[in-house]
Amino acid sequence: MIFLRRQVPLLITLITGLVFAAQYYVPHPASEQMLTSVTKWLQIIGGFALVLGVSSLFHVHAMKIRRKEAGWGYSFVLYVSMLGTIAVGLWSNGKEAIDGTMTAFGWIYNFMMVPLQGTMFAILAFFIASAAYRSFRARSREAAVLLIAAVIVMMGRVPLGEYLIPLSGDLSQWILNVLNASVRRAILIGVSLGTVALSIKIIFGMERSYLGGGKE
Amino acid sequence: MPVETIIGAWVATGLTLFIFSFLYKDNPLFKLAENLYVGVSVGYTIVKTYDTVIVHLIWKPIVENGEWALLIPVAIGTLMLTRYVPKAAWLSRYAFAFIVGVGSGLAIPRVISSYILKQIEDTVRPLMVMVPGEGLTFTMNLLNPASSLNTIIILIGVSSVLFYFFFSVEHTGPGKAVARTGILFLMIAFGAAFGYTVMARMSLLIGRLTDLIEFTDPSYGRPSLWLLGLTILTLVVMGRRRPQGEPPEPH
Amino acid sequence: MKAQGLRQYITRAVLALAIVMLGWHGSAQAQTDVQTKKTLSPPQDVRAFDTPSDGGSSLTVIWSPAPYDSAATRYQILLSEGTTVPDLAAMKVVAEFPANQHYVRESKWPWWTRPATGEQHQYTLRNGKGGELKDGTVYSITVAAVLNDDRGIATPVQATPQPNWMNWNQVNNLLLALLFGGIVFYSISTARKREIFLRRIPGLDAVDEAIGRATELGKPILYLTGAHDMSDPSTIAAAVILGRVAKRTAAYETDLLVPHRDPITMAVCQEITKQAYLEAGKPDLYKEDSNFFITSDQFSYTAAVDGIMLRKKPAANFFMGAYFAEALLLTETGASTGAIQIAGTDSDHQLPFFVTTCDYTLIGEELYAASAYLSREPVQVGTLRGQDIGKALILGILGVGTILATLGVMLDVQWPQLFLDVFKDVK
Amino acid sequence: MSFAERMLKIDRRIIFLVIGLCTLFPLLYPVGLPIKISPEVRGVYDYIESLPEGSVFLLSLDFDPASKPELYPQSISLLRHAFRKNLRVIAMTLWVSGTGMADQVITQVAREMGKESGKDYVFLGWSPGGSAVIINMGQDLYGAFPADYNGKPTKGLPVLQGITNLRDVNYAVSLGAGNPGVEAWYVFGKDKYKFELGGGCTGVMAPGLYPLLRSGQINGLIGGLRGAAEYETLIGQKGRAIAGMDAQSATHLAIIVLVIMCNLFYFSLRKQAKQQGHSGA
Repeated sequence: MIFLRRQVPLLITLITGLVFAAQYYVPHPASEQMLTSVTKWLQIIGGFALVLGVSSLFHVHAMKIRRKEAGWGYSFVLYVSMLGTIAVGLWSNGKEAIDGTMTAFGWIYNFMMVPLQGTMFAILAFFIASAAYRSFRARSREAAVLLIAAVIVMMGRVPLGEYLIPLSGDLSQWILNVLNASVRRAILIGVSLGTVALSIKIIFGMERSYLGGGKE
Repeated sequence: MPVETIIGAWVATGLTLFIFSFLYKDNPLFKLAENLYVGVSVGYTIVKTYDTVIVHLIWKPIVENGEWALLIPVAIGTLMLTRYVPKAAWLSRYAFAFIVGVGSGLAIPRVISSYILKQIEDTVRPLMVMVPGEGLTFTMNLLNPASSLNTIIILIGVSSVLFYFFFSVEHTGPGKAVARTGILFLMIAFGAAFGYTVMARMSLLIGRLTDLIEFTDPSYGRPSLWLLGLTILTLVVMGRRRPQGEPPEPH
Repeated sequence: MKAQGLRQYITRAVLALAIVMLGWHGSAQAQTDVQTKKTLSPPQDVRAFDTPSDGGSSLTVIWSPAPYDSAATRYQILLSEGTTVPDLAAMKVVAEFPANQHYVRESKWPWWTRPATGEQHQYTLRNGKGGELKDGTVYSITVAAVLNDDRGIATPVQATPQPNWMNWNQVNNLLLALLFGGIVFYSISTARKREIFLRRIPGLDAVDEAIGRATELGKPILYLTGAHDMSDPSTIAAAVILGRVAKRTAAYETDLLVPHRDPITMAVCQEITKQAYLEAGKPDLYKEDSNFFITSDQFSYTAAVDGIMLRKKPAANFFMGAYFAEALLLTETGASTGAIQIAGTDSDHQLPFFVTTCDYTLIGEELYAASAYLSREPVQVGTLRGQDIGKALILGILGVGTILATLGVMLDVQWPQLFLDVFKDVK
Repeated sequence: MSFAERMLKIDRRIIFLVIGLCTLFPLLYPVGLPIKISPEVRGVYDYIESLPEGSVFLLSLDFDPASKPELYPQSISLLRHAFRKNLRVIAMTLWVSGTGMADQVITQVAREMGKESGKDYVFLGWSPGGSAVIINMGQDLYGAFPADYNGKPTKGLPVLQGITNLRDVNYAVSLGAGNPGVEAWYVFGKDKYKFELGGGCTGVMAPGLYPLLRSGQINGLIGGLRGAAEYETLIGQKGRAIAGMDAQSATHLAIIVLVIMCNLFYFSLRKQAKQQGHSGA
């Protein structure tokens, strides 16, 4: 039993990992064919993974409503809007528009989802301003450098800034293209080494947290 | 103008304003809009996944083209759902083992190629350039990212930041100076990113406000103005009723 | 199959080395006046073969440069199916280009797979463009030089396209993967045998200080583990650091609040917290509901955590793990309540906000380092050490590579390419 | 509490108000400041400009409504440009919640330019799997998308004639708001199937994509609303992005002024503290 529960998953990871790492070096059509099929499989499995996420959400809010916890009314709103969207969506065959005409599903998308999501992120505009006001203080040399770079890029990215200080456009270009790029590159290299190390450890079974907890 | 567009404009305006009311403080209008948002977006994803995965990737290929091999991923996907059956939950490990295995395998050579070799290739450049007619030159043009001066700056930046992230070496002596240079480079990059992000977030706000301005048009019945008044009124009334301004809410 | 490939590879390497030593100066041949020639001599040394290291349906032709190589002259590639060519003029023209183009040195081949020296001409025929090439079918192929009405056609040669089992161009990628894998395994095994030095992460001092202040004020501590689930290394690191924080809060008898976005992470963190309280000798103080689940949705979670910050006013907020756009909403609200804030994340797009709004930030890999430093687990410490060695290697390559590349330009020689090609991303 | 101290601890809702007004006024009363074109944006524009008629242009709209203000204007400009050059356009998305928006933008621009679905362009819709979709398309486009968004089988569509996989694409642009996005298109797409790739992204992503731009992994980058405004200028059609740039200017300036103010207050406070420290000693 332990073998089935513990060794077999590790074996599956080892084999699939090695096979798909090796696939990269094999240009033969057979290997490409294998890659195609398996990525298609991943697409399908990805659909099932969504069921996992959704059902946990379902469960949490169902509990809230059943126990009549404070704020359960909001959970009810969530439930109704979710089920309503699903019903309307299936009725519209999952299409927002058919030959250019908006369906009911498209209406929900355009007049509810788009403004809601957009506004959620737009709130950040205000927060970023107050963050800048509160924390952009030249407390140390590092903080001063950060502050100056931010101000230059802010100037250089808008027409008014370039109009007031013509140099700011080129300067921000240089900061992004040279200074910023070099740092990002170093981070990229570091992170990539980490990714490769982690992948190797996963394939050889030294890292198993993805199997969900350490205990049986 | 079609009726559904006018109703849509009212709904969109109302929801936008409800969420913006969070800037004043957390309030029931915001919570309503927020839960609506979660519900609608989850519902949307479910419909889309059903339509694409079940209908177009599973049902049609199997029934219409007889691609029975697709039952394998369906089986793997089903294994994932055994998580909900405590006794068979271990079966879901097979599915995760497969996904993680394929993902790790795919990642290794591709990451090395795109993020290590390609980045090394572009950093390693000659410090002098052969200019026809002038011979060997050290180009100083800051605006040309490929100039010799910039090549040196990039080399210093990449090396010092890489060194900063050394953990098995103490940052002392000359190492300290290098690490400090690394930090300065990091801070410049963070500053630049902050500045750029300001632009991104402001764009979102501009986008929302453009819509709100559009909806002040009489052809929609001026929903922006009416609903703005209504939202403010609601906030004031609710503020009166609960002077503490903090609605009780458990975690 | 493999042994043959290896031999081929070694032969090529030796060949390439020899060529490089000769300095590749052969191309500087004297130019004759093209206009005076009446008939063009056909291209010399035409060779055709299956394009190596590819998925098939492709042929490569190689021929020597000629005195008439200039923009005015053109080369044509001619193709026909079968081993014999009854009529040269009936062969199909599949490609045409100026005669001063398509040199081997312009192709992306690294030195170990180059089929010929740099100054030779090369052209790769592919399926789809100008005709179909079937694997396993013999083709006759030749090159013609054309100037105005003159046409010199070389004798056709035969080749068969076929798919290959190994892409030798990418062998450097494979070797690098194996080398780095070896380094990681080696350092992990070293870490199992003896202690490996890790430098102290300054952020960890800040952790203790923050908990101390919360105790003085008698306020709780808020700890977040990020947006990802337990399969993400950043979440694992966040869970390890939670263990340390929980041990301190147990010792100081401070309240701990850990709101979660993922039920599995919550279960794992409950175990970790319980263990920490046990180790601190205060198991009776442990509360099961200090770890609690809110919702997996980004903004609902954020709004709920913001609510906790505003109502319970924790004295210290910890943000460890992976974050997205919610980062700023969390830290700004936290700052408005006056809490000490400590962050640690590898989400580089959110780092600027943590750095500006938090009192201390573990930047990128510092998060992993902190967790390895605290857990002292050989696998973690060893991996960190392995990555350090990898970075040192890359630093070395950058240094040596730049010097060699500069020398190559200054002395106008090709041999530095021997080193540089190894670290090129070739396909 | 001194004035400086009070100013530093100002209610942040006042700052919110300042930002709100600075965005609103320029939108109501635009000025129209000139916009300079950066080489990154020009890279994408020039490449499309150089493509001959009938070339295959793939546009992947990898974003959701949250990034609409930045990436929607970018997609409109790119599509207008591509249609004007009579390229064959293949549009798709890797983000499920962006499907409706992507369909909307392409239908709208196609109608405006008099293009026909199936003949001049195709919208493939969304398919799950993230970067796996790219790999799949690299092998077989029809396997990854058996039908287009409207349910028509992709095999046999005139616009896709002669196209079997990503190798037949001349130019691909990913407008990405995150992952999967521009990077995934490089790693799993261009890297292997060797089409030319350009990128468009939100302002948050842009600084992180510069190393790829520098090393030529992408041949151009349209960054955020500013990038969109530059592209609108390049194709000579003013749109939402150019209209938004004035508001952008105003808010940026407001934030810079705020930052300067906060530093002035901060230093005056520090000076005070120092003086008090001296007098105390």
